[in-house]
Amino acid sequence: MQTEAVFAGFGGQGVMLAGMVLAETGMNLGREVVWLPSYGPEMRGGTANCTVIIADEPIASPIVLHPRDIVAMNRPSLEKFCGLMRPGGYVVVNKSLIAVDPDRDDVRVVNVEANRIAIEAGSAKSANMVILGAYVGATGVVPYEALVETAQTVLKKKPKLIPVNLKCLEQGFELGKQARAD
Amino acid sequence: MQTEAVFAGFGGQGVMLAGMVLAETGMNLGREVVWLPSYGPEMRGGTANCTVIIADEPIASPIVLHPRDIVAMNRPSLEKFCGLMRPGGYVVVNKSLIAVDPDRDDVRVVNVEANRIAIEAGSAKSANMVILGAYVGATGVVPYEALVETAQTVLKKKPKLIPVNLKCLEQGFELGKQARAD
Amino acid sequence: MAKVLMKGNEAIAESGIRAGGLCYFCYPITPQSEVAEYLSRRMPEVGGAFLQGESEVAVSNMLYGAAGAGVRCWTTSSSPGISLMMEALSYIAAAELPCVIVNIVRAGPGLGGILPSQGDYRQAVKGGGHGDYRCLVYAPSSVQEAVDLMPLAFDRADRYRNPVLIIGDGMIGQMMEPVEFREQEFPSLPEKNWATDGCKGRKPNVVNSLYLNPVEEEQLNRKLGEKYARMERDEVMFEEFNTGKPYRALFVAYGTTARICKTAIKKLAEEGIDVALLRPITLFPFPSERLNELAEPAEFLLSVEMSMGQMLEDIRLATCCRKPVHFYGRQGGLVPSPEEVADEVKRLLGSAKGDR
Amino acid sequence: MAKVLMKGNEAIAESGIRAGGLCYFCYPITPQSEVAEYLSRRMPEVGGAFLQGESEVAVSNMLYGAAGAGVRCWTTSSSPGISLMMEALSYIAAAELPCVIVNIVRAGPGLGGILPSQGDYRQAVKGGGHGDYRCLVYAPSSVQEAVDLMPLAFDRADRYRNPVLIIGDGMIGQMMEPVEFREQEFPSLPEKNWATDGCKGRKPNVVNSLYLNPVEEEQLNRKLGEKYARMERDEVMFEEFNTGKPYRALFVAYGTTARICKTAIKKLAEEGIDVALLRPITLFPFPSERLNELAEPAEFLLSVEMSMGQMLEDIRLATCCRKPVHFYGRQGGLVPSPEEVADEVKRLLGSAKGDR
Amino acid sequence: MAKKNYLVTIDRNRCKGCELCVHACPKQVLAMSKDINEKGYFFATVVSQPDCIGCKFCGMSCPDSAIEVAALDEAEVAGGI
Amino acid sequence: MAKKNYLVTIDRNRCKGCELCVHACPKQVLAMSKDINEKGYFFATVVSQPDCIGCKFCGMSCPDSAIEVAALDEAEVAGGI
Amino acid sequence: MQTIFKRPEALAVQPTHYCPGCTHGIAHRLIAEAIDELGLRERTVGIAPVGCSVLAFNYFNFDFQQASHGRAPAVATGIKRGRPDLVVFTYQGDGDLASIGMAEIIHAANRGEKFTVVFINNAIYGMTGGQMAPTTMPGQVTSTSPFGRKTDDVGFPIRMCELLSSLRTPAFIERVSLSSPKHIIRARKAILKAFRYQSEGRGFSFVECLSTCPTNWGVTPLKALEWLEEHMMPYYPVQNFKDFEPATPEGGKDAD
Amino acid sequence: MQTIFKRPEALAVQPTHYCPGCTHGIAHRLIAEAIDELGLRERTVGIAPVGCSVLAFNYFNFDFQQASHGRAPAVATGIKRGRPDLVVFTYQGDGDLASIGMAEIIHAANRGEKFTVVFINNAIYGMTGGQMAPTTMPGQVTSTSPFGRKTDDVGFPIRMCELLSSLRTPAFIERVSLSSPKHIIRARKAILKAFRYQSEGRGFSFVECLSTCPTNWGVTPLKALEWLEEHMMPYYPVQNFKDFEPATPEGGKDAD
Ligand SMILES: Cc1ncc(C[n+]2csc(CCOP(=O)(O)OP(=O)(O)O)c2C)c(N)n1
Ligand SMILES: Cc1ncc(C[n+]2csc(CCOP(=O)(O)OP(=O)(O)O)c2C)c(N)n1
Ligand code: SF4
Ligand code: SF4
Ligand code: SF4
Ligand code: SF4
Ligand code: SF4
Ligand code: SF4
Ligand SMILES: [Mg+2]
Ligand SMILES: [Mg+2]
Repeated sequence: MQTEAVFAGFGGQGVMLAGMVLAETGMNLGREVVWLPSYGPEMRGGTANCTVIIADEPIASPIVLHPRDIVAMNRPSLEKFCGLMRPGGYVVVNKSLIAVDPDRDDVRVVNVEANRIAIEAGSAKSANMVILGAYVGATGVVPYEALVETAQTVLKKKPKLIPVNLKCLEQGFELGKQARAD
Repeated sequence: MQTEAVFAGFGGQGVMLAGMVLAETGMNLGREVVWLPSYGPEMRGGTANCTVIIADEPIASPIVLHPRDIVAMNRPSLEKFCGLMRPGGYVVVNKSLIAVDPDRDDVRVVNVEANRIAIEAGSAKSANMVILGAYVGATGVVPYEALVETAQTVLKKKPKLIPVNLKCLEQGFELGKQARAD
Repeated sequence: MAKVLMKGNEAIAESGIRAGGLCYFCYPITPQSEVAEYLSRRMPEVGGAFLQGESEVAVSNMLYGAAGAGVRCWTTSSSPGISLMMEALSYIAAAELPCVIVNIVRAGPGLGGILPSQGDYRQAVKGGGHGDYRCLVYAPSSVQEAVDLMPLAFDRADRYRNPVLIIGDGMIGQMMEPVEFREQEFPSLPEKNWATDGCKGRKPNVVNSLYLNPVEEEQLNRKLGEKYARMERDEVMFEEFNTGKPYRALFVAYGTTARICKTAIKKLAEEGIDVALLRPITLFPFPSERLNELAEPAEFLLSVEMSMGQMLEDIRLATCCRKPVHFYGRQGGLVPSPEEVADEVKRLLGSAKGDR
Repeated sequence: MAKVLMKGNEAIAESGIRAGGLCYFCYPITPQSEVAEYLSRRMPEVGGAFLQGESEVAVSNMLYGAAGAGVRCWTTSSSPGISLMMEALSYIAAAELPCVIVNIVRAGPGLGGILPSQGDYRQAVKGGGHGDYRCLVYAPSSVQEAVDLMPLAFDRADRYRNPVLIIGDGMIGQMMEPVEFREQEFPSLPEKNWATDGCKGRKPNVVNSLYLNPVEEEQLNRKLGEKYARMERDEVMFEEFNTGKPYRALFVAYGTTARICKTAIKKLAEEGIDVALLRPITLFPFPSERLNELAEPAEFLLSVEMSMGQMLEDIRLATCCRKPVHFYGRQGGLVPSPEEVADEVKRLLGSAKGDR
Repeated sequence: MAKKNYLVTIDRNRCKGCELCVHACPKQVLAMSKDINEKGYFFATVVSQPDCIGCKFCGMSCPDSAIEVAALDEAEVAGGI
Repeated sequence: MAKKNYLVTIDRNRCKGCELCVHACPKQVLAMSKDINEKGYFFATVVSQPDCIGCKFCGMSCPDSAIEVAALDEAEVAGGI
Repeated sequence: MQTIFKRPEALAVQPTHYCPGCTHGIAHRLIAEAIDELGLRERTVGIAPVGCSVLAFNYFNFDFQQASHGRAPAVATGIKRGRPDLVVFTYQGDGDLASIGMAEIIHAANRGEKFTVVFINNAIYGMTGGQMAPTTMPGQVTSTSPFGRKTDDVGFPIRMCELLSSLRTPAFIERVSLSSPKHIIRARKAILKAFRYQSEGRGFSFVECLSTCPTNWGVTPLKALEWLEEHMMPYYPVQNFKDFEPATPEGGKDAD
Repeated sequence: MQTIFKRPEALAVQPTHYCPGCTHGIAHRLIAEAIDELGLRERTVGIAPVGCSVLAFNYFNFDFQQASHGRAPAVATGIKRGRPDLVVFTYQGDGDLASIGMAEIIHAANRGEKFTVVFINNAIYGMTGGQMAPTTMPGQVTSTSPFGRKTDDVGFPIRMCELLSSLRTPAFIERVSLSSPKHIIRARKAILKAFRYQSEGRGFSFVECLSTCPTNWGVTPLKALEWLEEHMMPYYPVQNFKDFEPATPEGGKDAD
């Protein structure tokens, strides 16, 4: 099985890191993973995105034209990628910044007010963890415990930030799980 | 018909110019000509030489491994080229500087004391004209008059030098003609 | 050792260090600057030398100097930067100096763009500098393979006393994959008794490519020619995919595009169309012999490239034009998708004859 | 006009001026410095621009600037100097700027020697800079032909908006032959309405090779590809020698070596052995089609080169390996003699089969 | 001479919110808005137009040429434009 | 102190006849010969050895390291070497 | 109503891609103002470098060429030698001009090529993500000097004005700062003068603009200006280094 | 008998290919003497340039590399960074160092690379047959300045010592002349000092030797020395430009 997720947002929203934590979790679980950033002119100031592939077999092409899932942190990202995803995939929408809804009815939508939740949790910068949690909650692509473990390792050097980030992750995860159950 | 002559000597002896005058004479006569200098490391300080080809048909290869004729202004040149020439060709030897004789008996030798004649004519630097004259006298590859005409054009910018150079050319020519008759 | 998730550029950097490449010169250029950035932090830790030079021209000549002094040295750059190294590369090859040059290729020609490309194939393989010389050229198609090829590249550079190129595309440099730094064993190398590292106890050594005597220069050319022939005999590397059972078409692709072809092969297999892949790992020497064998059962060959078809000539030469050789490529930083590639195969299978 | 006896380099210089190449940049290097020396005297007379730049890197970028401003400009250099122009050449091709670059090739690789060579074939023909680009490449085999090709080169450069290379060897540069400066007529050229020469009365023009948008960059690559295909269709030039009657072998040789082959052909004819010659005048585009036809009656082909056989691949590609293609070459500044070449033909005729 | 009046206009969609103009103004005429513009930046706005002395420092400092400064005629000022 | 004596030796076949040593010598110890050496150059020779003051200027000026200068012991001078 | 300050005509309407607060935009405007003021727009050719200003051709309203990294002075030389009637300037960053392009700038300056150089010194490679430049300050942390520039390893920052003004040929060399309106006014004058000299055929003119790179310095635009004034200006004094003097007659005595 | 002057050990027996009276040979000897005197022969690597001294590797008795045109400082940098224990010097002509190699020499100097440069300024391209160099004197006729160097076309000669000493990092910069025994003695001292500084790890050291090219100047060796003294020395003053001073502490205030 292979899942592909595009994490997309504004530069500075931490989508690259969110994708990296997911990829690393997959790797720690012994699965095949690729994390591929979009790099290029849009780096400066514009949008940023990365693709994370998690699979059971060696991953052939790192390029995915039609990813299964989308995690959109802002509106341009949703608009750019939503049309590309495969039917039946998950689209996680940061409702704090995206007023509109995805214009597709063949995908599963997970709405999360990532920024609000992060601010409430005490770290405006951790919206990326909220949405990552939500993505994992909804898709179950990796077990929650593994995700937490990776996040802890990644944040090892900034131990003060661990609690709030884990809190964000958890709240997101719960919302995601709920959405899945819906 | 095609004749090839290598003019060889010490840098500064004027062998390149002698070859050029011959080539230009050929050209003025409407014949096909190539003048090919040896260039390379030996330029600085060592020997200098050029090959002049005069032919009735377009000249294919400008490279002649075994030239018909040799004009040697100094001993190293004689030694370097004499062995390469074709049987039956002419070797013109500057006796002023070359004490030895060519070590071949299948070629026609023309001995000229080019330096002595030039000095006596009043221009130590014109030994190259003496030997050029001798070569043309011996081989008849171009008519004498044509040679004189070219020499005059070449020296146009230094009119004072014309008489002495023509004198050298003539004396060489006479010696060459004699040698041929011999 | 456990796997770590690493960006291609950083993995290359780390692998270079572990392979003993403790002397690194660079000039920043996207999409490979992370190699330099990583090494600027890491080299001091391992007691190696890191220097950002004033230009790629200078960097390539620093390689010449360090390599000539017997030091394992390397650089990384990208297309325009590599073009600036062409004079020095010719010198390095002529003076028979070992070094490793990684080119994380970007879209060209000219300033072009910074997205992935394979547009430097001809420059790398046919020779971009003047004179008769060759580089051994490796083309990894994953971060792990890039990591694995670094020690091999250093070994072969030393063994042949020749520059070795590693050609990745922007993707290889930028993507993260799990990697393992495996110890590799190599037969012991001859001593660098030609290096200019002080003439104590021996006659002076000279590192040089000037031969004013044409006979000596011809000898050098022939000696180099023999070396390249030896590489062609001994150094060919490739991967085959899906060649175990009958196939109708054969992909030829290297680096990232080979991975795309693999996905296309899986997709096609689902539709009952069997296609195989030959992936050259060495671009020079090119796996001509094996390609010629593998071409046999195929109706046609399809070269998939991120260039205008620079590998086509080598494929045609390898197969003596016995089979149609087709081309599918994207340029300018666009990467062919597995879907596009699969569709092209279907189109070709549907159509009559392709180019000769 | 009457013929004058001129050294190749000086004849090229004069012809360049007469072709309207009134803007010349250079950096001295043997064996072509006479071009610069001649032009340093001559340019002021004709009101043209002569500038000795600080390096070949600078010179090639001066060409970019002047060409971009719509000025007919050119340079001459030799192998190592040409290698230093590779980045700019790629830029010039990418920005579609017309200019002429003469390479009087010397022995390489590295510093090599200053004697004649054909060792830069691959660099010129396959592309020495990064990215997908091509130069139109002419290879004169006499001083007269060099003179005649200069106006053509300038015309084609302008017509295609592409750099044009002229590849001579040290011999072409150094030897004197009678030359005539013939007026050549060309169809009128399109206006250079793209040049950056002041935006009076129009929108600003931009000379550029940067395309951050990969779709645009791909378009550029394809547009260039079409241009090169057009060159391949329309610009092929070659000479045939002795192809009128049956022949047993076919020489393929360009520049000086082609002349040597002609003499060898005459020698062989005297011995009753008929051999023909195809002399490519354009190296890119290569006269593949005609070569393929001419190969038909021959038992084998013999490529004669002053390199390690850099043209062989193009010959094999042209003939689809249907005939054995042999190689005879000298390197390092040594020039094959007609005798050697003739002997090689006899040896090959005597022997059984050659390389495939 | 009567005190002159000036009109400072900021093209909010050119503005990238760098605050350099705000800092450059000797009279605190400008301030950053709480809104964001098309590009997502908090843009600079004019908060006390009458204090403006027409020194043009704001315009000179703006890297994005988002600012225009005009001198108003007496009449215009009177007219309350 | 007694006047010291010096021996200047010129390797005639290394000499390229540039005359720099002749010019450099403050004591006119050296001069160009009328003969030519192996390479065809008129070479420098010592013409008035006793005048030599051992200043080494000749050696320093020689681009071809063709010159050696030695200081003679009293005894050697006496011995007439 | 009379507009007393607005976007100059020679500057394109097109918004730039520069980061917020990047002083590249200020330098652009000053150049455009100079060109407007001297009426040169229709015969000017700008040369964009490789660096953040690589797209400068989009931001001006006249002809442009985009040069390879560091070679803008050679490109400008090519244009001027071929078309002396055109007004040409290069616009170059410190990586471009002071690192890879060192030979080209020195030789163009020394030949007295009759074009203008606007040199944007922001002590870093902006475009490629903040690597060390030859102009990076001692101790300054960049992505390739993670422990701060060590002068005993890579030397002191290069001062291009000082270097170039040790040459005899250049006509005009001045360093200015873009850090405050006061300095911008001086910068404006220097750039205007440089272009005026060129249009009068007076030879090589060079203006170095001390600039910021908030993004890669990792500070806000305002803090960047402060850092420039505090750290760069003491080392890179803002002053005129050379102003036009008639060349001494051919082979004449040396004025220096 | 005691030899008081002879060919130094570090100089090979092999006669050179230089033209009669060419001062390249003098410079060679001075280097060899310095290396002998400091006992460095067995850990020295010389870098030969492209120029008349391209074959320098034949004339010394220690390891050598032959560098591409102008890049000797980069080659030397490569060696020194890889093998700081070696003693390295470049030997470069004026075309090599001051024209094509300008970027490399400036950057090596500015980084304070710990090697020595011996710069042979003969105001011309010797090897290639007498073309103009950046150091060619105003009015001087060469094969590419047939009407004499015109300063309004190609500027004034570049003075490398002045240029390099405008940089802060270099440790030692001196110009000497090879035109007479008096000057040769000074030259000898400067070269010795340069190597000594290197062997003490003191950073970049540079000695410019005013030299002749009788062949391409078209005069006798003696006349060439006169021309050097008369025409070159007034423009290229023979003096020390920089001598070692301890670098100021990291990030510290500027000593200049
Ligand atoms: C030959 C070559 N080498 C390297 C690069 C990569 N590169 C692009 S911009 C740049 C540096 C730009 O820095 P600077 O000139 O200071 O300009 P800034 O971005 O700071 O304005 C480099 C190294 C390139 N494009 N070409
Ligand atoms: C890249 C390159 N360009 C040009 C040349 C040709 N070239 C050889 S030597 C030389 C100039 C040498 O002059 P200089 O450095 O002054 O040394 P000199 O011969 O005067 O001692 C040149 C241009 C070359 N070999 N390589
Ligand atoms: S013109 Fe001067 S006073 Fe008015 S807003 Fe601008 S900076 Fe402030
Ligand atoms: S200076 Fe310009 S871009 Fe910056 S805040 Fe003010 S108006 Fe906006
Ligand atoms: S040592 Fe002095 S005095 Fe003696 S020969 Fe030499 S230069 Fe003359
Ligand atoms: S200086 Fe040397 S080479 Fe010159 S003449 Fe004297 S001994 Fe001979
Ligand atoms: S990276 Fe730096 S120099 Fe480039 S636009 Fe941004 S702030 Fe300006
Ligand atoms: S050409 Fe000039 S520099 Fe070269 S060896 Fe001869 S005199 Fe010396
Ligand atoms: Mg910068
Ligand atoms: Mg010189």
